[in-house]
Amino acid sequence: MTSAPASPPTAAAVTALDVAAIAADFPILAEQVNGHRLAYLDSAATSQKPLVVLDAERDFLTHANAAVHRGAHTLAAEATELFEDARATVAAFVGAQPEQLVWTSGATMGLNLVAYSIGNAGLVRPGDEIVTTAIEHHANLIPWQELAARTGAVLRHIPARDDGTLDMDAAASLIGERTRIVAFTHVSNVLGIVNPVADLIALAQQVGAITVMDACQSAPHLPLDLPALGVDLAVFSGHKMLGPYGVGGLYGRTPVLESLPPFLTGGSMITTVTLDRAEYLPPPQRFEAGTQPVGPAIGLAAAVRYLDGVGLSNIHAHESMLAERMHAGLVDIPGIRLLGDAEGVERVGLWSFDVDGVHAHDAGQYLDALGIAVRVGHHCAAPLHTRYGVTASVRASAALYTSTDDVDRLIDAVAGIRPYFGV
Amino acid sequence: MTSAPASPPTAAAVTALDVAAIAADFPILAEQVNGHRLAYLDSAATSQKPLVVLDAERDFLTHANAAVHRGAHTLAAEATELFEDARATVAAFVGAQPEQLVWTSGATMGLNLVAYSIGNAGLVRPGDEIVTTAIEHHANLIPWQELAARTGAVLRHIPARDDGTLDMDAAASLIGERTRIVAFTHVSNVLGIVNPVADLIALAQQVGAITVMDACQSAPHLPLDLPALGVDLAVFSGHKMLGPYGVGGLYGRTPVLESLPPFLTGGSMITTVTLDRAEYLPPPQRFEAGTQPVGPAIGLAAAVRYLDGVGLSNIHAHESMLAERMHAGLVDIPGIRLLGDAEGVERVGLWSFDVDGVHAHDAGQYLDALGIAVRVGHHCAAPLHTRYGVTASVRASAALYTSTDDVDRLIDAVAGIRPYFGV
Amino acid sequence: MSELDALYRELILDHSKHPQHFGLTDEGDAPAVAGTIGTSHQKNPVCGDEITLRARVEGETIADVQWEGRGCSISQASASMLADLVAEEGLTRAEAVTLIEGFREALRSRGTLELDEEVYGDAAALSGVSKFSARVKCAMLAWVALEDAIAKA
Amino acid sequence: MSELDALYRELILDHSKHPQHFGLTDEGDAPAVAGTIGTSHQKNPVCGDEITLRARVEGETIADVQWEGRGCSISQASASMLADLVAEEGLTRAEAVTLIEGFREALRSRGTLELDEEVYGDAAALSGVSKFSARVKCAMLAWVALEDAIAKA
Ligand SMILES: Cc1ncc(COP(=O)(O)O)c(C=O)c1O
Ligand SMILES: Cc1ncc(COP(=O)(O)O)c(C=O)c1O
Repeated sequence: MTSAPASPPTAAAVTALDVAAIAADFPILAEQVNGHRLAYLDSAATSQKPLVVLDAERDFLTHANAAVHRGAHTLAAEATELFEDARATVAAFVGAQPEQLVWTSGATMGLNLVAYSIGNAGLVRPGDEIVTTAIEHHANLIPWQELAARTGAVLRHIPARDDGTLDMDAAASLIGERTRIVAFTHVSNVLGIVNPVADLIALAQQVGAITVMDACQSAPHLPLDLPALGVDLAVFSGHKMLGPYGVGGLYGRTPVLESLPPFLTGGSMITTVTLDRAEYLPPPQRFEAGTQPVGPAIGLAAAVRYLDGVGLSNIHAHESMLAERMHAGLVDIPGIRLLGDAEGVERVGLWSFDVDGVHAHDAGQYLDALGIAVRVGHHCAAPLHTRYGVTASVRASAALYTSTDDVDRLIDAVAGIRPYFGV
Repeated sequence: MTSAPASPPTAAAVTALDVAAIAADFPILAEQVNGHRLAYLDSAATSQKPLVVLDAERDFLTHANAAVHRGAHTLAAEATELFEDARATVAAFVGAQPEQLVWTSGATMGLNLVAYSIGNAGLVRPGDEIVTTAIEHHANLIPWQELAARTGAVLRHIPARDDGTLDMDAAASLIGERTRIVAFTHVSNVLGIVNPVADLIALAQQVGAITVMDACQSAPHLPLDLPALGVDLAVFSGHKMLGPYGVGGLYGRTPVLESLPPFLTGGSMITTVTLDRAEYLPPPQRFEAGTQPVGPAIGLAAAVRYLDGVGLSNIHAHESMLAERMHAGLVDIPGIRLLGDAEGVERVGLWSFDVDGVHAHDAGQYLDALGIAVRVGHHCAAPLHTRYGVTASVRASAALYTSTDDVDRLIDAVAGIRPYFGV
Repeated sequence: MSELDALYRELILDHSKHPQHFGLTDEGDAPAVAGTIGTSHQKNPVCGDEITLRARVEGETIADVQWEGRGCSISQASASMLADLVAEEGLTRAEAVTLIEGFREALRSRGTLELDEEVYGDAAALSGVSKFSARVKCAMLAWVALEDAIAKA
Repeated sequence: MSELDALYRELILDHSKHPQHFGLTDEGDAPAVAGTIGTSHQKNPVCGDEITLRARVEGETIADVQWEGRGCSISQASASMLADLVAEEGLTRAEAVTLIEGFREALRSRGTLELDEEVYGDAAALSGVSKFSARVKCAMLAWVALEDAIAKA
């Protein structure tokens, strides 16, 4: 099974970003770190947040803060409207209806919600199979290991090829009659490759398996239309897409959300409660027990409005260009090995690499001394690193506010690492 | 079994609050609602937040934001220090050590974490008993109903007396050999009475049951020393104690936390991960899967510093005085019935009441027209309302920024409700 | 207090104190008179308001509406007014559906749409609710119940 | 780059490239020579650094330390320097515990405490790590392993 070669956005369809103007909306990017202007290349871990996001939350807290869905008073009604408008805005950002968007505290929470809820529903039995991939973030791996352990199901992994792409032939033979769930990431947080998710969804649909997509690393970088994609469930994290910490989204196709029982229980998700039993509201409230992250949700709505204002196609084109520039600069530096160096695939602006003879931690420290913030370690994807024969790597990741200058500084600095450590 | 009569703080030991100065730190309290200055009497639903809290979060996001525990770069190290300092601050606020404080997204999440983790540990078997009370918030009731349903355990409820106090004789006979868990609220969010939690803990300890305390409505109002109290596990919500939305705390006695398996799984809570299994870090990290609410946690630390600055004993004395003033004013208004009207008990500044012949929703609407924000409904404690023969009530709840003027306006307004509706 | 008075019109308080067509005759699902019966139970989980509404449909015409419930004056008045309206007008199913749609639209309009008294009778007095977003559910409760009941009848 | 150079002193890079006492002789828990043996495996979950350290204790004296591991230059150099120190000084258990405590304190001091070269030998060069809070764990890894190993021996 092969998918059509990915077509990177063409220059004609998009507008070049005014990165300087964008960066001005992010005060932290003007900070000096170790005597150098910060080159923040760790957006895949957490993005920086524009002032409009901070202001939206502060405005809410200083003018309209009150418990939502719970009071008749004016502030409570205002807060409820702002909160539900935020839901509609964030839902629309991924092409969905408001009632298809469940607030969570983040992607990890969203994936755990899905795994536990499917478990509580009794949809997975001994001998059933859960299929994930060999390149997942721990958040889309361990919850399935635990679900398998709780239910007696078997966990299987779609392998990755040496070039970082998923082995879709293997996927086609792994996904079969016994498969109940197929869970995969849209974009790996280590490889930066956009996976052939439509093909995975088609395979899963043939056998009636539930599809679960981790959209953490795609939501801030490419246009998403989740209903059009046909995925059953998908998660993303606010803090990785210019939004506040403490909020995330779970998208679900309506019949799938309706078929799932609650995960967390408590206030605001019930119809009737006696001392001995409770009845539950329909989605999305069924999955939203207790006080929701109202301020963060309103901040996240401001974040996706900001992203939409710049335009996701424009952002994707800009970041694809940065990915190419990074690749071109890094690939020829002696001793640098790029992970997932497949050609002709669609990518986000992210590369992880190994520096021969220098531990990732030391390499990162060297870059930090030059004001360049990267991430080092296994990036919560230990099995992927094992697959590529390393325990840790250096990762540089971009966002819409990343400039070609940031990338050029990175390339120059990486060239200095091995000489500095005398290897 | 009887507990020593609660001694309200004496005037000698405390300093009167300068409420005007405190209110000036909360910009929203200067807002006009329906042509009147806002009298915010809905703090039990969610508190307002002082500027220092908003500023702490904003400072962090504009100067030091980066992923914690995950990077070698300067910002990441700074962010990690701020985040762990916040943990130490919030832990100290309840008398605990940093490693006894687990971040959660709120109290509901904390209680679900405890219920699922105890379930995952296999500590509850068919026929075992879980004891809670008849006055719990749904967040400390439904998770136990669900745990009982998943495990075949039996859920029992300590009844409340007509005056709103717990029937401790019944508690003594309910808590027995088969009891595995005793879960109770420190202060009910409807009755405002401080429960004899030390006595409940003593009863539970006699039979070796795990104690779980809901401290949502005590943490912002009275001095807490959880280790001295001897409770095993306790939860609270940031947004109810001057802090941001999206963060809460779970306190655990060290041996209890160490005995519990993870609940949510994902990144940052593991030691070793292969495709098929994971090993987990010790507490508190074991319970903190994925990106934590870093900004909100830093905000919450600022909130508890603010509370400590005013002094919890002073706050408790102020709010006790407000509770008395409310009681004195409301008790004589014809047709007003106060819920939980026990005498001589320790209280927070909160009263719920029924207005004869006027639905709570209509009463709340009337108060709102006068700029007085109260909560109406069952306040996520439906069984408690059933117990007292009503489906909904009006609740007025105070915080450290609540003035005697706010309370007097409430009393005057309540007197006008029945006349307005012609009953 | 003009905003409040616009919400609690005299007519609304009257209906809530003297609810019309209140009480379910105990005929179950097998009507003694002609037609088919649909019953709907609706609940507002926030405040605990509840309504049980029963519609009897003869052919395409709604012959009769009865209801029982408890809750705030808005929810009770709205049910009473709706029952009156159906009794007076002898609506068809289709007319009722259109009416309910119009009512919903006006109530969600945040004060921009007024209900026509010619069409909605006493229920037109509920227009003021649309400015109080937290109360829209209260006013809608009976109308959602009717929608559901006639679909079942 | 003076801060960075203060972290990566020549001595540190030397030890990391030529680790001392590296390699575990395959004697298991039953030493061919005298004494009791304690082995500790320590791991830094963030970056995957690992160390296995084995201490042989004769009476109260630490006779021998061997280790194996992989990781960043700080963690490897620190292990090498610690093994050297133990070999040179012939420490008692109690002395080792005091030494480890002092090392921990200095490393957590955020740059306010310096390790004494007289006491810590080459390991004193690790003082600079204390300014880099994210690297303190790397430097501590071997020392925590020794603490654990002698407790077991
Ligand atoms: C007593 C009590 N317990 C638990 C909760 C739940 O807290 P949260 O909604 O912040 O999770 C609340 C507040 O709603 C409460 O008042
Ligand atoms: C691909 C991917 N999935 C899941 C997560 C988990 O997100 P969070 O930590 O916000 O829950 C991350 C980020 O850490 C990620 O990059």
